Amino acid sequence: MNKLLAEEMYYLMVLGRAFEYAAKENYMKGNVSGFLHLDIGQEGFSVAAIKAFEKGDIFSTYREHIMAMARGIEPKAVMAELFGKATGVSGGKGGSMHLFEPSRFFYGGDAIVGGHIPNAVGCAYARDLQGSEDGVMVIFGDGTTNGGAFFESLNIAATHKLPLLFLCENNEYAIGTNIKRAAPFREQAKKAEPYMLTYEVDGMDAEAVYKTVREAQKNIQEGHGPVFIEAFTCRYEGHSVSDSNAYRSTQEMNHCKAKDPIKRFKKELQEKWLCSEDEIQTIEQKAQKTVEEAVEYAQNSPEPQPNVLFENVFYEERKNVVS
Amino acid sequence: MNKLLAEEMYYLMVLGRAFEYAAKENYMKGNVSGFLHLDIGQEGFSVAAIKAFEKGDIFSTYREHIMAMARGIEPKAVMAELFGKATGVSGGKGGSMHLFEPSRFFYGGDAIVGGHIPNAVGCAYARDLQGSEDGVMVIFGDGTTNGGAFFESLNIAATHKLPLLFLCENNEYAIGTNIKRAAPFREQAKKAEPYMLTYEVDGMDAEAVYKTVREAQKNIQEGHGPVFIEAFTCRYEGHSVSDSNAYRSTQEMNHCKAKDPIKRFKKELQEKWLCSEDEIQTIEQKAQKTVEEAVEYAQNSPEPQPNVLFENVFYEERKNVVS
Amino acid sequence: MLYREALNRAIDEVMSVDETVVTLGEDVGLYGGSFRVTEGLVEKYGEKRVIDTPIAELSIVGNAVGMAIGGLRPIAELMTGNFSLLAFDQIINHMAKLRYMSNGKLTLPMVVRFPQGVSKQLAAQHSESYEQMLSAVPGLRVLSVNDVNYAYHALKYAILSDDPVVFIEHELLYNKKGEVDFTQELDPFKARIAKEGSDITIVSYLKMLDDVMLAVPEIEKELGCSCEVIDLCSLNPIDYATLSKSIEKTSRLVMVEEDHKTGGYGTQIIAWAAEEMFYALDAAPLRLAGEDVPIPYNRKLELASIPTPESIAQKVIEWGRKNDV
Amino acid sequence: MLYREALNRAIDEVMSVDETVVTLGEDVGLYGGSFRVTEGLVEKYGEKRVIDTPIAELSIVGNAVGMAIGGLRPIAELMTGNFSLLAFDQIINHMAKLRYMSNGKLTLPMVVRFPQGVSKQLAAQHSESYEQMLSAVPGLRVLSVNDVNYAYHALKYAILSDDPVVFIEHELLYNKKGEVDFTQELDPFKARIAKEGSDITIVSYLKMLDDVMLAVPEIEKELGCSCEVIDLCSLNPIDYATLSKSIEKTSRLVMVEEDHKTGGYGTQIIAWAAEEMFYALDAAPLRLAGEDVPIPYNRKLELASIPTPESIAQKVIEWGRKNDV
Ligand SMILES: Cc1ncc(C[n+]2csc(CCOP(=O)(O)OP(=O)(O)O)c2C)c(N)n1
Ligand SMILES: Cc1ncc(C[n+]2csc(CCOP(=O)(O)OP(=O)(O)O)c2C)c(N)n1
Ligand SMILES: [Mg+2]
Ligand SMILES: [Mg+2]
Repeated sequence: MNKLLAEEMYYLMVLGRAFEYAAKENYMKGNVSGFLHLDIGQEGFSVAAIKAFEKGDIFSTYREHIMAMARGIEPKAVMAELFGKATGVSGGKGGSMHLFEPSRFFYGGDAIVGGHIPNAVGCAYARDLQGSEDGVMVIFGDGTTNGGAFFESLNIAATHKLPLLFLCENNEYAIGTNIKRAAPFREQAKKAEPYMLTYEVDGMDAEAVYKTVREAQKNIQEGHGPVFIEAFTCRYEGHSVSDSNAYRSTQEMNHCKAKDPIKRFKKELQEKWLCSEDEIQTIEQKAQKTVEEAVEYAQNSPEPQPNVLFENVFYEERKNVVS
Repeated sequence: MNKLLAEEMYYLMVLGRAFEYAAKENYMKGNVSGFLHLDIGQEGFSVAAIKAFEKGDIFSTYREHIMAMARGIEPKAVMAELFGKATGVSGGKGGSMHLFEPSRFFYGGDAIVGGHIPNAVGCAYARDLQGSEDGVMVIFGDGTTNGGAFFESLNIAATHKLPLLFLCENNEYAIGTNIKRAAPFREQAKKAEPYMLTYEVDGMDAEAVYKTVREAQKNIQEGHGPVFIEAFTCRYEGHSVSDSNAYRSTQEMNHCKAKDPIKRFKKELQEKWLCSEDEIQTIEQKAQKTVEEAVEYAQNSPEPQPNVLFENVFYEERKNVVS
Repeated sequence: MLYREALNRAIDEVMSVDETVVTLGEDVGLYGGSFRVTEGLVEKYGEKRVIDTPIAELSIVGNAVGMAIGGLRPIAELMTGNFSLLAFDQIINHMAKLRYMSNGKLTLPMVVRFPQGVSKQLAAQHSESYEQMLSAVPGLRVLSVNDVNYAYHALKYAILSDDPVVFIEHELLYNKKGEVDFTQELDPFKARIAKEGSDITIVSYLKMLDDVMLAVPEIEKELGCSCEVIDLCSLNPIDYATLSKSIEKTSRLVMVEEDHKTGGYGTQIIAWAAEEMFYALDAAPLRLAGEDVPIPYNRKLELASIPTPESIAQKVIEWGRKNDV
Repeated sequence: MLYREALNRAIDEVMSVDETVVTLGEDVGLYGGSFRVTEGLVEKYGEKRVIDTPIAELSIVGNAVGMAIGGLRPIAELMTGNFSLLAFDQIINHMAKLRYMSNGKLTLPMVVRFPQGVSKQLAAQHSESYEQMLSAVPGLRVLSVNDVNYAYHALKYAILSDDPVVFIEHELLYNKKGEVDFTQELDPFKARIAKEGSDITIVSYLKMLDDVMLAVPEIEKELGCSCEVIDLCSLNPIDYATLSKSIEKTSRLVMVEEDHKTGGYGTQIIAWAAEEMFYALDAAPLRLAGEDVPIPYNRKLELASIPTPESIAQKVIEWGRKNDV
């Protein structure tokens, strides 16, 4: 990491948090609808992971706004998607859970828990066959490590020594169910141990996440096969905007928020990279402004045309009646 | 084990082998059809496991003729089922892969690889709730340990500390695919290690299998939760009667057959339990006769009545038109 | 009483008298259920009978099958029908077939319940309807009721029945209000005449039935006719007797559903009518259904992808005019 | 050339010219494929392009989806359609929807192929037909051909197409003999007129079409009429143009399929005809399909559970007499 990158990461974290609050606000206003999963509290993890995995393909879950932006997708295109507008990254057809940008090797947003993991395995297979070095990263939560798709993927990736980085964001909850009630232990890396190299990392420490992902990608690039990283994080909000978060006590929430990744990284910026208060404020203001512009852009963007409903069901637009 | 049991086990093994050859012969004659998976070479394993798991529920795969008989289902009812006759254990509706006898707590024959494992987990849950002690045993092959149903079950059984014995029959092949080409290692117990106590045992050694299953069941009865046993075996025939077995060399087959479980157990009978040649011959003849009678019975049994086609789709026979 | 409260009441009542009844699913316990159908049950019956499961749909149904074999009466909840696809092997190859394959030796008293359909902007992976697939499986009963009173009675029946039942709900019905008559004896396999009429038989079910009812006044006004509206309630078996009686009276048939037009559930109703009621029909039947597209996120597109009260009224009126109704 | 050889040839040809084409599935490589469709390919193209997978159907399809995203053209083989249920989430929620949800940013050039149907005494978990479910999914093309020549051309088309295709085969067709015209240009989405005729339109597909052809001589003799037999070939989209032309000529429609009567694939054909061809029909259409029971093992019961040439002839003749054909 260098100062430039550190500043960029800080920018993305602050941007991410502001973006999420803006999304929530616009959900309350009725501009955004459907399921809206906020990444507040996990910005350090999301930004660091994506920036560390510089090149290569990324498959993520539905909690992916910040990851998408860290991968270079325009905040306004993400916000417009949340607004369901034609200018959204998925043309308003996908919404919050489905942000796709193949030109940035980001295959976003799957809303089936675990469903994207076999896809990532297949993509890693393709990269391997094509002789590409960078591999594939797949991100998922602790609740995902109890489902068949995850397990099958561990086995296949290990059998074929695929260039695949499994990145588990363990925030200890799947909606309202604590991981200890859905698995026999808290640490999900244990499940991967028979198959591959595993790492555990404090997901509230962006620098640590960054380093671990870098190391893991290097391992993959050197042809040692798949790697598993588990990052312990904490989401500050409910599972989605419609979840009241009643299953976590104030005490638990306070404990969790005390580890704030943005505050922590800011301190690093100041102490390690010697950023001045001014420099930091400039970054924060820029982030704030970008979010405001994104909301404005989304607000002013047109709705999709009605005929869009029938487009892109298929690549070849073939009429039902052929002859 | 005592002499009586050893003799019974030997009887069941010899019976099993003779039964399987008779089934094959009748398949060639056209009396038996569909998929016919023979258990030849694995008789020691199948008989010992079932006899050791004295009480409790058993869920098995499609390779279950010998297990069914070891559980006390009449050989003639099994053979009649293979013949598709009304007197078959499943009334001719199930065939070789679907032998069910709830009165013996045998829920036999599932033809979906891994499909019966979640069912066994559910049954173990029921037994736990009901306060029954004996638990449940589920038997499956090495090829089954790569599928989602298996993994999900490990996790759930361990989370709830269910009284469940996972018994893996590792004959190294899933049809024509060697386990080392479908998993990163040969020993499938490794996959269970993060979740529960595991054992490995030579599946060609009936006595060892017997002891291991006994010990495992004791563990379960004491409330320590699920256990995993892996038994290394060898099937002498192709995957099913229609498989030519061309993917295994003569050398591999010879090596495999040298460990014959029946010969080995016979020696034990003689040396450890001091059975005379006469006693052994009597057993073998009885087994042979039982199989012959089973074939005759199956042959002479009636076909199911045509109306049986519509019976037992539902428990409550409710007409489609209600009013 | 709300629809979801009626369901809760049905489960609660049965659990209180029959201790073999258990319910399992993601967040059904401590969390109270995603749609609050199981609210309060874990406090009453404990974590051993109200079981929070991991996110493993194949196992949720697969475990329920095993519980039923082991002597329990499980009610498995899937968060939405969209995730039921992960459990299709257990639903179709196990839950539906084990009784038949065992020649009746096994009995599977179990319920799989889930909500489905277009709610509000949940996008393509959270908005589908799967009754056409599940109603085509021999060995399954499929109940899917619109009415609050029926919700109570049908679910209670399903739990107490010794057969496997798929009980399909709709996300937009949970807060529907209605009266429950607890003393009634109600056959959930009998279709409900939601409205009597003499000129057009309109068949529907689940949430779409409400939209049909909203469309009816305009249809009747514009066409100067009277509509009979039938709520199927049971999607398999189908109460053909009630349907044929109505069609004999009206000579005209309209089927309205939320599922896609190609291959949707209603094809069974229309195909049956074409085969069995052909000579009773005075006009080509009409089938209104969703477009053949995945459900999009944008609200306008989403609403354009399924029938609405307005589009139902418009299309039935158009059809009525063309067919001299 | 045998049907399975025609499929093998199609895959082989495309693999030889396009190195992005890979095929994966259980035992497709060293073993040569359960039904020998992939025989010889691993020797030619190596284990990296002819991939033996573990028994993990969800992953087989899910990996194929990821391969397609990554720029390959995967052909995923499932041993039978019965196991496709384990992959329904990947087929329906991913393969079919990713293009739409991404507004066309993702393209999924992939094929999922499997055999299905009643073979010989494979019992309930190995004998089902799943085209009704998969043909109802927007975003999937479903091809299912009866003819050897079509098998070659349709599979080649499917592999080269940039859209996801489900290619459904039948266990009893693999050894069917036929000529392949390699130079032909053939549109696999156009229905095939298997036999011209003027009085009854009989629609079928896959294996059942052969049974229809066996039944036709007796039907024609007994009813003194001439049958037109149409092989659908593409189950989605449906070639309605060919169907309507035929029905306009014959005024009578019979649909024959192996799937169950309730909710089977043919309901779509009959429902379409009832809606769109009602006034062209002189008689109630007839739909012959399997019984609403899981498929039993016993051979006699098994044959009684699905249409056979004899039962087809008998039922069409009966219907013809009743309806003045
Ligand atoms: C197959 C499937 N089952 C259930 C759901 C409903 N659901 C959405 S997110 C979620 C929890 C996932 O938790 P986790 O993997 O820990 O991710 P987190 O939300 O904590 O980031 C559940 C149960 C779903 N989307 N897909
Ligand atoms: C879900 C599913 N996929 C594929 C098959 C086809 N199949 C039947 S048995 C088998 C191999 C199973 O191997 P293993 O688990 O090792 O058991 P074994 O036959 O060696 O006893 C396969 C692939 C199936 N029946 N079910
Ligand atoms: Mg989580
Ligand atoms: Mg094996």
